[in-house]
Amino acid sequence: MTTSLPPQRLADLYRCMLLNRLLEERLVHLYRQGKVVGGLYRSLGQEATSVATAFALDEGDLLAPLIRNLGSVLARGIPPRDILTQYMARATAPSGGKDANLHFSVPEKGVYSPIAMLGTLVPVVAGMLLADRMQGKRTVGMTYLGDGGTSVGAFHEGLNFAAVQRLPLVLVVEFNGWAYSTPYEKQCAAATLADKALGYGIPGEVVDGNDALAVYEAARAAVNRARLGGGPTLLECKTYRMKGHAEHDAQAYVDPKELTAWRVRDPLARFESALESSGAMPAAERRRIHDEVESQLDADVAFAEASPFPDPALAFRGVYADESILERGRAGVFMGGL
Amino acid sequence: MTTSLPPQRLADLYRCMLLNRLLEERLVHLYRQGKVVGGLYRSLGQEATSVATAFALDEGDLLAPLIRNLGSVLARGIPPRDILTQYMARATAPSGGKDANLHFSVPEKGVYSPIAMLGTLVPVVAGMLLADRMQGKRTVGMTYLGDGGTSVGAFHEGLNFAAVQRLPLVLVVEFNGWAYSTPYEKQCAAATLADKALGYGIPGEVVDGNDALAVYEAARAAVNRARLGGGPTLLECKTYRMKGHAEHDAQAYVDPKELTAWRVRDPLARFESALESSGAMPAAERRRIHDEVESQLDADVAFAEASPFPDPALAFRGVYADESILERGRAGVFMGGL
Amino acid sequence: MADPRVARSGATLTLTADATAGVETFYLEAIRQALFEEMERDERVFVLGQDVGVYGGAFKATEGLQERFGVDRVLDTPLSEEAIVGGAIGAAMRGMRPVAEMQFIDFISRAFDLLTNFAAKNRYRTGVGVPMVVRGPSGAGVHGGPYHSQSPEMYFVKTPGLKVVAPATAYDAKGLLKAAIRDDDPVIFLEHKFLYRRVKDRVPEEDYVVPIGKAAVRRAGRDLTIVTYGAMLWTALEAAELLAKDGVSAEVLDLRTLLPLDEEAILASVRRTGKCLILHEDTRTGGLGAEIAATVSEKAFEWLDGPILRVTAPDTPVPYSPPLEEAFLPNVRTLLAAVRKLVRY
Amino acid sequence: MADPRVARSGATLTLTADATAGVETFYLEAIRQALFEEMERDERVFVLGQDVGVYGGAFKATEGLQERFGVDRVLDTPLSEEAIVGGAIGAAMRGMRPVAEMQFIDFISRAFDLLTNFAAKNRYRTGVGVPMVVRGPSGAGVHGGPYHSQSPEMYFVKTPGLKVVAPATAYDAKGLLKAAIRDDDPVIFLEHKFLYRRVKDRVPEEDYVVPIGKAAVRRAGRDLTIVTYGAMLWTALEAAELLAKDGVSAEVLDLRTLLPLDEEAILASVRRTGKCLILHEDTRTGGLGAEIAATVSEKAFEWLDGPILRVTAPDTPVPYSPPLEEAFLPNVRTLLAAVRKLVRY
Ligand SMILES: Cc1ncc(C[n+]2csc(CCOP(=O)(O)OP(=O)(O)O)c2C)c(N)n1
Ligand SMILES: Cc1ncc(C[n+]2csc(CCOP(=O)(O)OP(=O)(O)O)c2C)c(N)n1
Ligand SMILES: [Mg+2]
Ligand SMILES: [Mg+2]
Repeated sequence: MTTSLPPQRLADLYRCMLLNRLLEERLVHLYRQGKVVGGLYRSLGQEATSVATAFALDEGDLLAPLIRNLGSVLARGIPPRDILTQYMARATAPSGGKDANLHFSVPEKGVYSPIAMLGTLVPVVAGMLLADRMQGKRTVGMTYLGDGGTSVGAFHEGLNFAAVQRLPLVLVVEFNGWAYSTPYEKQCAAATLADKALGYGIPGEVVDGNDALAVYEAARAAVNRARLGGGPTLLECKTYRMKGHAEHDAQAYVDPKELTAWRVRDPLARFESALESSGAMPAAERRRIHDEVESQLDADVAFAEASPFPDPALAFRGVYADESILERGRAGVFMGGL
Repeated sequence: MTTSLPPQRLADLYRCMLLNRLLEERLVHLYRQGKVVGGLYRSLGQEATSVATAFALDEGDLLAPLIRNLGSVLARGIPPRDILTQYMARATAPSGGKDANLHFSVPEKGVYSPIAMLGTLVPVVAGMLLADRMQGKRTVGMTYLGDGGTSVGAFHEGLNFAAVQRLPLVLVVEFNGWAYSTPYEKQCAAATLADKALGYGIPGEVVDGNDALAVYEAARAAVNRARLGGGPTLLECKTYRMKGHAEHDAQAYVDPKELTAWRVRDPLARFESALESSGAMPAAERRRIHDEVESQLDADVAFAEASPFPDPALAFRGVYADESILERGRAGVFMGGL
Repeated sequence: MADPRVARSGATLTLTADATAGVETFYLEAIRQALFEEMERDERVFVLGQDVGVYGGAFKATEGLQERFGVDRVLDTPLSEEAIVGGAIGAAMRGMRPVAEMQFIDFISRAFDLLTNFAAKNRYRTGVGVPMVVRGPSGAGVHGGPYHSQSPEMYFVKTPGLKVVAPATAYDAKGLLKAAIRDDDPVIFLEHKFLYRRVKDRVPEEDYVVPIGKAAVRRAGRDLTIVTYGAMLWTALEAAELLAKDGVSAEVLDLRTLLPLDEEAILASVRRTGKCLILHEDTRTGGLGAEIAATVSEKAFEWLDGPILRVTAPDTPVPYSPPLEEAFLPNVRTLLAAVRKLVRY
Repeated sequence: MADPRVARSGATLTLTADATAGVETFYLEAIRQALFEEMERDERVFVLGQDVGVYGGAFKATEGLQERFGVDRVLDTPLSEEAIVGGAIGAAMRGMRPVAEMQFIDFISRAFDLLTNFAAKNRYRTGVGVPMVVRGPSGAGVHGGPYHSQSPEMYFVKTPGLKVVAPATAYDAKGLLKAAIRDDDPVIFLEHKFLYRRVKDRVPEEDYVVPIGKAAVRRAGRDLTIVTYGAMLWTALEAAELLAKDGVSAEVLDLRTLLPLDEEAILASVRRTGKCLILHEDTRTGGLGAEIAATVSEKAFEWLDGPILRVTAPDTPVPYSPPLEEAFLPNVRTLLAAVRKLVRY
């Protein structure tokens, strides 16, 4: 195991990957109990990609995740209760129940919500970085896109703009083999998605997305290059989506052999055995972290379950900065108070 | 001069490039007289790219030009009068006056109109080729995009789709250095636009766009590959826009030295001297062709000038196949006959 | 938590006065049947979209089609709405009859340019028609949040050259989809996802179409006309039932086609009842209610015995959390309040 | 051939009753001044778009800005509406005040998804506002054909979370653009290209804003209200002048802001005159006229002495050839015919 990470950061990285995994297990449980409102989108098997890329950012940097990047937002310091309340549509959620899952922003932590339309984040993050540069800040921005999402035009327009402007953007392409039921062969005819980088005149790199430390190093190099004015990087992480598109999808279209082959490459187990064999973190320490995470999750699940649903009147608020525009008696009209 | 073209085709190629040049001169004249309605978009210096690419298509193939590809539609057999009446907004124009310049379709000749939004043609032409393949036809399709237009998302989505489906598409990228006043450095950071091909897993080629015979050979190779199931080609023709974006644009932003440098590479003069020095076509023969073209243009300009403007009632017709939908007394209502 | 609208309307919605012969069929299955039968009937018809093949579509509307018709006629595309819609436009221009699926209709926003500028204007500008259908799950009520619940109809009703259809019953879903596929112009076909597995009614075994452009009186009445479409039809019918108990006789008009509007049917009904209320799930400003109110106030002014009211969603995105979404959507209670106000007028 | 509308209205359009102090300024120049002054006032303001820098914009609205403010604050972008609008959204979210130019407003179709799904919904969903302006030349009358003549207002009026502005005078163009730049929410700013170098009126030398959301009575009248906006204001004023000679007193209301609508002003005027006619250059079905008619018929029903009429373009693309475009656009003649019908009612 070779890494540039000091022991404490290594422990944090481990904790965060574990938190990603265990929080998701809680979500599955809540989903089965009917407490998750809407779909649940898993990141099982992709934790190293999310967590280790986000780990490469510094304080003050920007991160715009997609809905499978649970690990990325946890790495940026979003507490599990924010995720739980989001998925459970509670008033205490960062979006107040107005939007679902990872669709929320916490500007203080540099975390910005995606919209469902894949690809649209790319030009928006480019714009954020442009603004920060204009304001003299040396912010680096990171965002994500799946092997499917790269087929969307906004990816192309956004990345091209970032390249021309040499903006400090790290665009992580999560190659997990599938876009819903669509395999890569039906998505793109290029050998690798990183091959697209040449057409934008930027570096394109491929890394084993299930190797947390390798992902970290590649992401860190891209972040450093970005910060020093070297412009965007297209960083393709090769990983695998171990579950269906969402919990309701039994992934019948997947060859079970493929799943078996990838199961042995589980990024968390792999990281654990590296920590074990290198002696960087003894089993007892890992157990301690595990217990801490579980008890944090106990508390956060309890918090989320005890949280109320939002007040219906919230539905009518917050469209404009000047609330009066839509308020003129709206709630009254729309809630039957005619 | 090396070429695979037989003498008659060589003569046709020459005639077509000359027609492109001379028809445009007529249009400039009409424009100055105020007889062109709206803008005039020149192709001076780019005739070889338009004409020689379209020349590589066979009967029954498809061509979807942009507004600077006057030479391409002439090569597909569109008569000059169609162009003149279009620019002069006459009833005799292929669009009947409903749309401008090269915005018209002649399906019998496999010529399909662009829309102004650059890039949108790419997925549409892909769909045409998909349909033809489903119908057992071996049609090849050719369309164009400028160095500016490649920045549009529809280019990306359309080309990716064509690549995945291995559709017989030849996408000609006309690199002419400018998109309106925007130079290539502000458009794209890639070394060449053909570098984008790798990211779609298709061949990308660069050719001297001012060398008619080289363009023809490159386009013909791409057409052949497409016809044999080899999928799309991105063919970048390096040429230069010798005039402003449109006639009203004095191109003050262009370094005059650049224009001088390119003037000596004029594609028509270059072709003529090749024909001359190789003995493939004596000056007298070229003169004969020149005179024929001029007298055809005399007749066509006279035709266009004598053509009436369209009947105002046409404005209300042709939105739907079933005219009754919008007709219910429409013309009456809208023309003040209330 | 229970969905308020299911609870309100029972597990399955069906037209009580439905006397059509045929087989009881869910709305979703009716759509699947229409696709299947049209593909059988006409080899120019094909389906393209994300996950429509092996997976059978996110909502299973294309289930079994690829098995029957093969991978070329049930085409899985990249994640690319411009490829899907642009591809369909091109194919239509060359003699095919493509049916493009949007996984959720919300994503049609990414093909807006191609639909409004290419498909809609092509016949007018160039004489080349674009006979294609773009279909997909529309509407709210299943806690899908702002991007899986939209009602985008007005973006297309506003665009001359398109047709827009929004069935509320299984019978109409099948008959209108067949009509849309056979239509020579581009049709936006809005399926209401709330109805997919809730609405069930009799669908004939033999081939039939429901003509585009014709509304249907779902319940005759004397005192006022409720004009509606899509999932809100069921809210209107439930309210009409309750109103009948109070002695108020409401006519319920189901538009079925949103563009072109069946002006005759709207005007005839309002001229009979003298009062008009429009109910839709789409937001208020610039909604279809505005166009209907304008048409009525222009062409049936003399017959009006009261203001034209609109009961709609408020001018906000569609919120996700159940109590918020419930507040957002019109419901029987808000509808009744407006109807009573209008009847008293 | 002479443009029918110029000929009709003279070379320069100006408000006859215009008593404002200030300097006679063309509409286009007023826009340029607003950009210049806002960039001077607030360093967060910057401009981005195609050819806005060295070239000064296709219509020269940004001429001289790059010289004064440099290449970073007057940013030439690639040919990419998603980069322009997406970039503006992102910049706005991080504290800047971007003004994005569409070379022609028609091309806004290529940023439709970002505007309607990202910019419009961001504050509601996430609490992060998007203070940005998207501006560009809109409207017909210059033989631009189907793609350089569109009136896209309703696509955005239909979208909660946006604001939509459409000035008809130089004074308003400047004052509303300043207000739009200072607004905390995304504003679509529709400049009418026909007015750029035809409308000229007095613009104050000192800083001022025209508040978003406020209509203006351009001519007071008793017999009917003509509600309009953009270039059609000038058609309405010309018609009102002719009507006055016939003893018909028309009130002309210029909306100036299309979203949020100034309901109070519309209702107050219609309550005074008892009759309402809406005039717009946009096509008829689902146009702003529908929303206004619906609002009036709902909230001023008792005051109405006649049907609400709409004089609009027909439901077609904008044709190119001058006689076709002339037939397409409403004009004084078609307006007068409708007004006379309404007055006789
Ligand atoms: C523009 C757009 N079209 C369709 C969808 C519907 N959709 C949601 S996720 C998904 C698959 C995404 O695949 P990929 O980008 O590879 O990401 P992954 O789910 O594998 O992480 C699809 C089709 C969408 N969100 N956005
Ligand atoms: C999507 C889109 N945005 C903006 C425009 C306006 N526009 C017309 S031509 C042009 C420049 C095109 O440059 P390029 O693609 O290089 O083609 P060229 O004119 O050089 O042939 C621009 C910006 C357009 N037509 N389409
Ligand atoms: Mg994937
Ligand atoms: Mg160019």
